[in-house]
Amino acid sequence: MRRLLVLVSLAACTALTIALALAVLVAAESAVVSELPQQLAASLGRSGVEHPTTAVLLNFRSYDTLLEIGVLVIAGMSGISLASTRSLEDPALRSSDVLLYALQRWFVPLMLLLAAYLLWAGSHRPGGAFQAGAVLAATGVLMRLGGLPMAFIRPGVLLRLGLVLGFAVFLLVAIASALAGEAFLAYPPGMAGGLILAIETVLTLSIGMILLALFVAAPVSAEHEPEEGGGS
Amino acid sequence: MSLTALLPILALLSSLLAAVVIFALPESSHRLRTLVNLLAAVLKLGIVAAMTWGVFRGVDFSVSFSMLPGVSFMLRADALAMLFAGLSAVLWLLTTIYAVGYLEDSPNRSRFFGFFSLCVASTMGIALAGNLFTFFLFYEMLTLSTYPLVVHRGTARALQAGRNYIIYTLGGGVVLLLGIAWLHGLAGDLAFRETGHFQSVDPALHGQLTLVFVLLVAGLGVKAGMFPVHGWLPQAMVAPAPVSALLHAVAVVKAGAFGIVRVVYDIFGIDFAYRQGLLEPLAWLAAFTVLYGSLRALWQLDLKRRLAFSTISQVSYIILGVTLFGPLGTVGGLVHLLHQGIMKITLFFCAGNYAETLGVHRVDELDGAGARMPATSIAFTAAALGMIGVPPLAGFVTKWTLGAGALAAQMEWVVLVLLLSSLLNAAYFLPIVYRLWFLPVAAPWPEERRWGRLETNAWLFWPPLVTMLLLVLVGLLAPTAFSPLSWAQLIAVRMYLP
Amino acid sequence: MSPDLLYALAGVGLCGIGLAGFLLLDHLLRRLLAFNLLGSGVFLVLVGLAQHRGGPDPVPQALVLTGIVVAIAATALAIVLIRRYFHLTGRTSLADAGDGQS
Amino acid sequence: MAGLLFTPLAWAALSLLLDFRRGRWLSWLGMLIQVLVSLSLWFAVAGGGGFFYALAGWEAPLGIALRVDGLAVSFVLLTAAVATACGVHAGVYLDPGKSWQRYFWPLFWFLWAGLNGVWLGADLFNLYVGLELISLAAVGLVALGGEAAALRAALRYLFAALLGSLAYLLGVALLYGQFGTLSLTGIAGVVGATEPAAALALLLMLAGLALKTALFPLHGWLPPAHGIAKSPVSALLSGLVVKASFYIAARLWLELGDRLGSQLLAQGLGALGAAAVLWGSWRAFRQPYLKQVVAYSSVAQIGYLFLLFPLTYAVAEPVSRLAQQGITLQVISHALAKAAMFLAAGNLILSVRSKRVDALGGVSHFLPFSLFSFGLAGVSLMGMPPTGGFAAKWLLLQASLASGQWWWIAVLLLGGVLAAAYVFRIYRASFLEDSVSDDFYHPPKTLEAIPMILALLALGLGLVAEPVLSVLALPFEVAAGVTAVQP
Repeated sequence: MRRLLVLVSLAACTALTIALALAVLVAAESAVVSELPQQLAASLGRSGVEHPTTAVLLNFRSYDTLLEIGVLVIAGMSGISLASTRSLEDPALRSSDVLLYALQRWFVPLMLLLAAYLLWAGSHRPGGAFQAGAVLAATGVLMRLGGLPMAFIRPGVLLRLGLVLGFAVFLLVAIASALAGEAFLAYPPGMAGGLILAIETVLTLSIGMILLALFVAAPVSAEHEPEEGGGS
Repeated sequence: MSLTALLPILALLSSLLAAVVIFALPESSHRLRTLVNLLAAVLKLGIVAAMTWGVFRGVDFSVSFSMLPGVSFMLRADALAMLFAGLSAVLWLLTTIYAVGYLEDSPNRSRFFGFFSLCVASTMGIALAGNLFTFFLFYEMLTLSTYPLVVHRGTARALQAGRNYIIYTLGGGVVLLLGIAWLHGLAGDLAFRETGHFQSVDPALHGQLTLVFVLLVAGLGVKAGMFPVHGWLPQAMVAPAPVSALLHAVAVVKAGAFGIVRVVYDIFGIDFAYRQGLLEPLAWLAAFTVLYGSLRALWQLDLKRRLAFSTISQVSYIILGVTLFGPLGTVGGLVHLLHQGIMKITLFFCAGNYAETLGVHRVDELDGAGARMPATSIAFTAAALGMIGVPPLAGFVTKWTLGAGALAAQMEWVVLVLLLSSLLNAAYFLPIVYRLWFLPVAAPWPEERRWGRLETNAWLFWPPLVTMLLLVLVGLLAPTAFSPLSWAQLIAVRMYLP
Repeated sequence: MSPDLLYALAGVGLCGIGLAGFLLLDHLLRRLLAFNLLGSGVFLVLVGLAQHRGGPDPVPQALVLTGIVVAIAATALAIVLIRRYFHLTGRTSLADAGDGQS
Repeated sequence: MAGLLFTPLAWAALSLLLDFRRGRWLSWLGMLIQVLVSLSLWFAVAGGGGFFYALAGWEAPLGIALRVDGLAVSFVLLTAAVATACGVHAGVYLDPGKSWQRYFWPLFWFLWAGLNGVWLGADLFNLYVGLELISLAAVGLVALGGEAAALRAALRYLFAALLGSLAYLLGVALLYGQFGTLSLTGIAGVVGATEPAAALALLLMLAGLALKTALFPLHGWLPPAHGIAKSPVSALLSGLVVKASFYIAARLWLELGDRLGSQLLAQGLGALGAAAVLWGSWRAFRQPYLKQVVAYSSVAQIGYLFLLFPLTYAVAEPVSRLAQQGITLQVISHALAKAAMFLAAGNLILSVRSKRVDALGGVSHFLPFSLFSFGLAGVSLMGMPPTGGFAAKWLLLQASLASGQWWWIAVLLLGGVLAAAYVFRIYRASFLEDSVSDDFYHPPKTLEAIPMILALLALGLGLVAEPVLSVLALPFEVAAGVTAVQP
């Protein structure tokens, strides 16, 4: 029975793959010309950044990015909602490797610098808040493995503030622009570049913090909640 | 909003709002609840009386608004509506009084009276519905609001009865809905009209319309307790006596019968139904149910079950009257709708009194009860004689008119059915009457309770006497201007003379 | 056939593998990896197909970036849930113990 | 105007900084504001017609536009009503002593924001992000508290949701690859009659969305997740969340289905919906736990929604309109009734301190109010008049009759009977008076009032269906004044 199920699933997957491949070929053949690239090129000058991908992410389709950061915040807080403070002090999770400790002193400042560079580079070449935030988080992971104390990552108001900071600033800009009479998320003329940089900076911090918090969130909580209405 | 539009709504709201207030009152505030109940019942009676007077003078009470694309919610008071509305308004008042006494010191009264009021609101809606859609709306509301009443006692038997009740009636509701939706697809939103809608209709539709007719009658037949879908009715007897009284005399079974009257006359039109040959099979079925119910009643020892089978038989008289083509048959059927209600509610009140006062539930325990409870027993006797058709009581008027209608429609076999059924009625009612008055008390009463001066609780004492008075009066005064008979004639005239 | 189309077809292949893994594997982490594989396949199709049409196109690149972040968020949340689930029950799969009622 | 609909995101960010009790006050204030804003937006659209709202000042296809039409704002309003009810209920129902409950409010607000985003979305990729926002917030809510059973349900839910989203995204990738735009109206404008690749894309998207909507036989994840979550959460999930993915599927179908769909696909989806109605109801009837009954009932009720596909494919315009109206009413009435039912079920569980159906004996005597709400909601699910459920059923019956697809009539009628079976099973259990237990807990009045209000709304919907539907059918036009200003 089980084998049959496996075979059927494999056959279905293969069939789907073939159909998909054919569809890709057909779609590539019968592609319709769209004026999107021209529009994009024409509007790039007004977006406040030079790199088109960053322009799409933080200006043309900034709404997507706002929601995307929301998704990250959700994941982050769901993660810490399952964690407990105690686990952070768990010595079993701490490495005491001498070499790691020594390397860390070199790597941490270097990685922080790299993160800053990536953030700055985002406006005119590949790079940006997410890449910088990921490097920041990696730095944090390294520090944590090396046993450096990081009090701010404990579930507490500071952590929550950190989680939500980037999102909140982004949203604040969005709502402020809506209240100022522009459309929601529409940056005031001339301020786009500066605002995008500011948003990206706080986003970097928050993304780093969220990813780190998710790494740290450990599943130890002895507290047990009785289900609704008690035992069944 | 003008008064003519307001009155039908008020008639509905009087019991709907009462239900809401009663649900909101705490369980312990019995006095206030009784007050609300009685006030609402009296108010409703007043409104219905005013509307009846208006309808008699030709005022058109109607209100409608669009509920769904192509479907409107419509209340309209015509003469037929007032017949049913009047019956339920009068009997609701009496039953409320009775129920207050009957449920004294029992739990869950808030729930009981709340659903009781909802039930009456649904009945009023059924009476005043101006089209099939609105009728269906209240018809289903009635199903739902009676369920808690049937299972009120919360015993395993009551729940079982409730389950069967709901299976039968919801099943019937589904068939009815199918019929209504189909008809709507064929002909659109049809308001009830005295002469029906299909005097001249494309013959290509005849086949479908016949099917729709069968669906509608089958769906309504469930509540009317027609054979072979009557099974829920005897079981539902586990409900408290006032519920049985209301179920049998006014609400549930009458809703089914009333629906059939509406469908035959006001949707299809009696002409169409007659020409399509739809009446004849229905007549046979109704006649069979009349005899079947009476025969089954003969063997029941439980008093309420015997009354239940009697109801199955009696309600089919109404349908039999409908199937007799001609004004006389119509009058007979319609007037029985009312007469049967008054007689049957009297019988159930009395049965409830025996159960509450003496603890008697079975026919063979009733020996000599006439001496202990003379007033109740007189009422019971009068109603039983009425059922049998002894002149000049209500039942006689019905049976006489029906017989005349059968002859007019050249369906002589129906007269035979009527005679046979009367004999059977006598066979299952007279022994009870005999036991009440002529046999000595055989054993001590199973569970006797005493209330001061009267033979039973005052709340229980008066309602059967009032209904007894009514059933004598409607028989004696049948030829006068405001009797149910004259009213039914008024309706029939409007149906046959467009 | 342009190299971009090749990317898209490779993405299709990854989708097939990922889907098969997702359906057939019981171990929660493996299923999660299969999901990531599937996600990568979808992103490749998105970029490759669009690129084949009119050269480098920043819109799908931005979409994929957003998609990656969403996928990472989902993956991270899933890992936290899986770790805690494992911690509490010692199980690594959802294979059944009752119908979810405690 | 439409910008104010994003304030749920602001409430989410703010409430994350507060603890449960303070978050509750903030959220209650927020709900009040949201309801008022949703109402005024609804009236604005009802008065002036729908419009496109370009976000960030960039018109589609370069930017993302919101489609603010009668249907969307009605769902925004519905969300405001149901979410507010669940939020107020949750504020009283949840135990503020537990440290993790503080995360309820931000998750709740993110969920709300995601729902609004989906109702108003007109951009295929943005809808994907919105769906993920909803899914992750919903999973977070199910997992909150972190019990093993809840985690298990949450993981199943998460995997199903992720797979569904990726299938949808794959379809989006194919469509973008061929048409070079993400705007649904843009694609609908250029798609031809025979487009095999686009047809496969539509199929993938519908399959993914069906998984997220828990269409039979892909419904396995729903009952554990909805059954195990706290009652206010279950109410949100069953009432609103599953509708979001269906809404997208319906919009895709109505825009593209006539060219990319086929009779086979339409009838097949309808058949799966029919199977869901029958199987879900039957399973609901057999469940030993109260909330599982309600959860399986959702599986059944979702089945009706998929009758949209056969009843709008290759039929006359008026028939299609009837079906669309019927489905819309079904979505609204099910959202109201199911939320009422879950909240009432939560009260009943609190009251008898057990989740089993057979523990309800005698409760009718102590808790008539919550039981009554449960019953009224059940009446709507059964499709009895005059509820919204009945209005929906009636319109679908008429659409089936008019299109000659009489086989759906049987499903509609039988589904009602089966719903009656599982609802009356609960009544029956609660009317039984032979239990000895007299030890019932009385929940606070607020908890009892909320499900009643929702149930009454579901009931009243049937009476005012006509005016509601007329707003849904409002003309859609791009009003000159509201289009965005270019920066």
